[in-house]
Amino acid sequence: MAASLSCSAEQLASLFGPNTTNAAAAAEYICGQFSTVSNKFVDTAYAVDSTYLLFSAYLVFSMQLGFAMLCAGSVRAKNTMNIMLTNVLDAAAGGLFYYLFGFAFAFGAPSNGFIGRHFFGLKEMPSSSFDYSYFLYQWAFAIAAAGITSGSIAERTQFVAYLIYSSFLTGFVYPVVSHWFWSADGWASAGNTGNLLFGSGVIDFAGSGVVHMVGGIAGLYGALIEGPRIGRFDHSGRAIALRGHSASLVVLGTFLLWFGWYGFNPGSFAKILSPYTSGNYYGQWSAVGRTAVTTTLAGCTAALTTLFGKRIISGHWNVTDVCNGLLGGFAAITAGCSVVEPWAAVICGFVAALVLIGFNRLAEKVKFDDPLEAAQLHGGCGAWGVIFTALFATEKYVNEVYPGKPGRPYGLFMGGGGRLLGAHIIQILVIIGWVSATMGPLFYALHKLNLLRISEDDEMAGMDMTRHGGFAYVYEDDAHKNGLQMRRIEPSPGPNPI
Amino acid sequence: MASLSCSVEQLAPLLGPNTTTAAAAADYICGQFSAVSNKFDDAAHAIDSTYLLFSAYLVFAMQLGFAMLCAGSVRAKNTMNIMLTNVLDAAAGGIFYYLFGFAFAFGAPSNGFIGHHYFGMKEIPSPDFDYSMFLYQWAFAIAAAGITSGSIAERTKFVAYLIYSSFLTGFVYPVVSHWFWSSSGWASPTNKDNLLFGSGVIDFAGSGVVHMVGGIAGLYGALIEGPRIGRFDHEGRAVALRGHSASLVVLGTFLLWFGWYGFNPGSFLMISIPYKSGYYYGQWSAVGRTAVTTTLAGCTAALTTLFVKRILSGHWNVLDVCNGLLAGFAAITSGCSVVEPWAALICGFVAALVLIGCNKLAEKVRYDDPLEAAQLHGGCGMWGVIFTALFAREKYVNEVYPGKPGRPFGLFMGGGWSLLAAHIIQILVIIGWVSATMGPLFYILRRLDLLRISPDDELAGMDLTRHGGLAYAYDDDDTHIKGNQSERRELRPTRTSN
Amino acid sequence: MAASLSCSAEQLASLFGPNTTNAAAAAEYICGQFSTVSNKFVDTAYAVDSTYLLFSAYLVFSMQLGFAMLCAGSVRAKNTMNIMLTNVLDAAAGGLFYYLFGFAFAFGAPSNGFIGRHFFGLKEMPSSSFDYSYFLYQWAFAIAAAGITSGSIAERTQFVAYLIYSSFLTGFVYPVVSHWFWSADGWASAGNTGNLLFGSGVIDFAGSGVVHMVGGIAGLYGALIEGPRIGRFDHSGRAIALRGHSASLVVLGTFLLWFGWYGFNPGSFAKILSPYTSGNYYGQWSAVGRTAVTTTLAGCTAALTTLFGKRIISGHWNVTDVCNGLLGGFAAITAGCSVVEPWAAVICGFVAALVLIGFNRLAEKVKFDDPLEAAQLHGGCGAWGVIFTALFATEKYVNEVYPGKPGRPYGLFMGGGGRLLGAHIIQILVIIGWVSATMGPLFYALHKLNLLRISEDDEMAGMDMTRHGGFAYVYEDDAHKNGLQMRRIEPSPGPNPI
Repeated sequence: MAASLSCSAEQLASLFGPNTTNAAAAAEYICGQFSTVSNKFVDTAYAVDSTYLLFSAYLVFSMQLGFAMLCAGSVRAKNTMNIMLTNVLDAAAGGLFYYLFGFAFAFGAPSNGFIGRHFFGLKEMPSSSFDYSYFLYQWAFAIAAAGITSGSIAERTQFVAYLIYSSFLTGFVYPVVSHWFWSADGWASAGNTGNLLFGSGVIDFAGSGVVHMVGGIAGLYGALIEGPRIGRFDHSGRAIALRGHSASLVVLGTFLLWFGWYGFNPGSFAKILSPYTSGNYYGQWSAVGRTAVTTTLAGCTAALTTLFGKRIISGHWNVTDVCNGLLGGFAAITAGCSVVEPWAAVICGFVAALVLIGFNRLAEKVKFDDPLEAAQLHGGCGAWGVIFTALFATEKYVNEVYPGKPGRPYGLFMGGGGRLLGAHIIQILVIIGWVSATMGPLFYALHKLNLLRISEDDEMAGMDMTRHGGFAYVYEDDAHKNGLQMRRIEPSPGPNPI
Repeated sequence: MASLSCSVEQLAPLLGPNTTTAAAAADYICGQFSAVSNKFDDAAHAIDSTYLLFSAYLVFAMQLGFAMLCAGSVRAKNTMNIMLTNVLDAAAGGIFYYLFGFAFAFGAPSNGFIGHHYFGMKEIPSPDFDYSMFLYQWAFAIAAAGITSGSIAERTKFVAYLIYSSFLTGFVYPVVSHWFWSSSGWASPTNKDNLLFGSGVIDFAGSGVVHMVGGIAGLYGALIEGPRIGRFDHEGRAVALRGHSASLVVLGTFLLWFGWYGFNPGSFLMISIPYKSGYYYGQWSAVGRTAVTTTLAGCTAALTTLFVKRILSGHWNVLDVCNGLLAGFAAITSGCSVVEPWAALICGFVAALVLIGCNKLAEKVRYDDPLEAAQLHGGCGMWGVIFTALFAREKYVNEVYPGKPGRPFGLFMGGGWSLLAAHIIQILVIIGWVSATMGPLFYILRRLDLLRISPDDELAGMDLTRHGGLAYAYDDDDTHIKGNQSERRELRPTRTSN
Repeated sequence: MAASLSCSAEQLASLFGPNTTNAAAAAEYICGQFSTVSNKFVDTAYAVDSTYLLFSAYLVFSMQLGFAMLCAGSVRAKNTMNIMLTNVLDAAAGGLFYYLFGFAFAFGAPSNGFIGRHFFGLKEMPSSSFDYSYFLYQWAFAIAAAGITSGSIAERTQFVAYLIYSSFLTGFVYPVVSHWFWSADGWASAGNTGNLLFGSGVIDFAGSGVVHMVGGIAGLYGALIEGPRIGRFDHSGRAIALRGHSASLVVLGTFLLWFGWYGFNPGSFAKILSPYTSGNYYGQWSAVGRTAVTTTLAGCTAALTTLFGKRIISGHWNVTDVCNGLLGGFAAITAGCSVVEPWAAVICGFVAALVLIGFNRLAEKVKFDDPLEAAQLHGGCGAWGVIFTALFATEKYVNEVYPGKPGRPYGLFMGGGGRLLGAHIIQILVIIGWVSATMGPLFYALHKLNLLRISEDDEMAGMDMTRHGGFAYVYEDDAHKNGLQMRRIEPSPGPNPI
């Protein structure tokens, strides 16, 4: 920040020369003033950047509300309480675990390339590199990953299994991945000061791989090991749509996710007061705006592609499909949002919609059941986003967003060679490998211990009734009929929950 | 930034010949000051971009508000349809506004009628426009289309919807916003050479540009389609076709209120502009005042509606209060930045009465608008434009539109008739332009049989016939038993009368 | 802000000495530049702080939406319209009353320690101490207090009673309390420059006492005087849960409140650009971030505690209980959020959950019926929060957040002695006393005038039907049965409200 505003008293004193009564003192006086000014600029930058980061964190947090509503609307009414509880606990348990060790694993510098080891329980925070607001921002990211997975295994998972995998994912699996790609110490980080992978590092700006693929692949394993919901595939093996109970909640959730994505992608700059050339209109604030624009365009294109694609395939104009398509576009652009041109975002969204449709077809073929399409959407479109970035990253933007190392590789189609693509393929492979090696065994162990899937009776009756103290909705009221309301409305035979 | 201008020529002679190298010393000192000045530029860019981006996000949240408001205000059988239109407003609007909408609206330099630069965001960012400005204006554009979709809800073919929405967001609205908001617009208050009536139109955040355009477009659509089946009975009496969920209406209304804080105060675009440097009163105060006037107008309108409706209908009706609230907001939008808080009370009070009056009139002439959008946004928007011409305060007008002293201001504040004349011109040209573009469009669609759905579809509900099923599935017994969910039965068989 | 950037022309001139041609002019020239710089910093600070405060105010406003959804979901379907209307009117009527005199009573300095008496109707605003954005922020707080109370008396209160108490609470009771503890003139304010209560004043940073206890105790009196809802306790006096009609709305509301709490607690700093040592990474921005973190952790811990506590007690994993526990944690941390360590927030949340469970048990014992648990949650956990602050406030943070008076007392357990605890116990007592002395008689008078509780018939049928023009939901549609929809769905015999 203070680079250009460096007043040197010696230099100035020699310029004043011996004839000035007290040249040294005068120079020092003036330079003292400038150093005050310089400090004030530092203060201003901290205040502006913190404001920016905090409000971005709040927006990302609102995605948790979006997930809750999206999930609630996408499951059947009898499992609504269950899925909403998991979403609330994602945030709550995630908050504790990420505070205790998740953040330390992810960003605890100085450390090795594999895992961090400082800042447990926010010790030594704030430091000159990390402030509380950064923790809050990263926490909001961590709970998003767990939220993705909860969608894949909805409607048939025991609540205890949920608590276990969620803590493990937020507290260990996800932080380690984010350390690799986002911490300055990470072995594949684009900000690694020592040894860049393929001379480039991985440009996964806001986490198509780190967040979406991790969440999606974890969900894939969960859903695979549990098997499909009862009734999802009929005797002859044909897929039957088990429709969610409320499209209004789906649309509400989708829009909230869209709203929150403006914190997710543009917020990942973490700072906004960084000029590229001081005094120029073009600076990081423009890059932030561009990121918001590419995000918007990718989602919009994906939504429209899905609309027409699904219209041709199914004959309906289907709003829930459009919502999923939209989110597919967002999940894909997340990796490259800051380093591609707006027109490339249109391509990104277009392909993302096709990827999602393709994966959904495939899932039906292999009888894979994911109530939220989370594995297909976040896993599939996330992987496409990682590759897309390696193809379309612009030289200029890559150097602006990841400064200090000129001559970085950039997108293959933009003439930047294949090294970035190499790094990104490595990223996809290691994420798949790591999540398979951690979450796969975990789900399998839970399965073997009979802690994973609920009983068939519970599944038919719905978990809300059997586990969560009653249904989510009570629209009718017996009082109307009987004239007196003396019996319990609550259908559950269990003890009184209040 | 003008005042921080250190001049070497001025400073060098002051240091004089006795200083060893006076010129160099002066150069050195002034170099420092120019670095300081640049840093202030950077800070201002960062602060203003942060402000504008988060305002844009808030305005975007209004799209969610519209979706929920519309969904709650229609019958359950058309919920999927109306929500899809709202999602596509945003998505299609994003693409069209990117490709040419923004260019038509703000492509300077241009003629007074239409812009012709920045197609596909070429040459952006420029010193005049950054990406964040595009994002902000896009959020405005989709709001206009959202208004119209309410008027023609529950009976319009989806294809017609796609066509008019693209046309409105891509052409009709951008041209209007060019006239009144672009610095080259013929009626813009920032037009450098030739102000309309020496004043230009003060439509700060768009009571005319956004709300009237959306409302009048809806008026033509609804007029040409005619009322929904069952809206008026055999004897011509109005029958209320109530929306299916008041909760969604209230949710939508509050979200719109929330978003309006981006809409009105955000329209300043910049917050770090002092009116007098070093003084507590600056553009930040004007921004705060705008938020206050917006709040007070909405609050007054809500209370007025509450009591008037109580007298007229005998009920305390929350849906009416919500519409009244929005009417107050639509009205204050034009003058929010240039009136005193007490004037906002008058604005809201009259807006509520205007809405009630327009609604009575609509019933008389058998005009059916499920969301009251034409009455609310068209009628109250018009009142807002006139209100501004009556109550704009001299001091605020000159602060908000600086650089041209002696501007006309509100008639009742002693500012003469010029502003009112300009605003009446605005109302007339908006009505004329929208009539000349959207009227024929809707008429052609009707002639081509693309506008209104068949009576069978209308009775069954579009969700069932066009959108792949109803929005809600609270009970799901049959899916378990029959294993086939292609057939739909009624949602809630338990209660037949309420 | 400008304290340290004070260039003295005399000093500098004497340093340049007589040999410089025009030392005085040179010094004045340079110092003139610095004073421009200093002014620009003032401008920047106003812009940044206003941006921060305004967006925080918008977040706090979104809590009103959260309250509306939480309340709507927690009552039975037949009273949804009623409760949502009260929430809309809280905001609307609160806006008017707080504008006319509430803000004046609360912050109208200079004044006595009991009540303010300036700025009626925002006269003399903006001033150097208060800008419009501050009014907006405080208004959002005031309506939150009224929103709390409305939950306690839900489902059985006449709408007129609601209008009366809400205006009285927002316009008088709450402003007076906030004057005592938050205005610089308040007799117990920690910012009082003259005479600090116990040499300390009350550290109720964001209002566990001022907002939550006031709202909760007002609700307590209302609910006590009205008595429980019909059917809440059966013949033998056992409690029967009258479950709310939609858990989705409860979760939606809870998340929105969580989202808004990031404006409530961190936003209460009102300024973010305040360095503690200029040029250092650690400043008020860190304190703001820390406040957001403590808030998050307290809520998260409370949610998890409630989850397991309730599981043990009732055998269910209950999402609505978890939501209430979460809010209990937030209500408790609100007082001390800025002056405690993150680990203390974990303790705060843990105890808050137990307090809430305990008070709920107690309420059942004494047959106290509060549909939203508002008195227990906001009153009980709020009181715990006030005490918690007096126990765990850290010396360093207390001095940073309340600067200018070294040697302040701080938390008892942190070694700061008992004086803070003394002040906080006084706070609890006077709040209970004041609210009892104002709201108690008001509710009693309403009761005596037969204006408080609705008739038994109305209560059985639901207020929506009898008072608010019909039910909130219309999911079924006669068209399905009759093939033609010609009759009115609306159950009300009154005139058509639309």
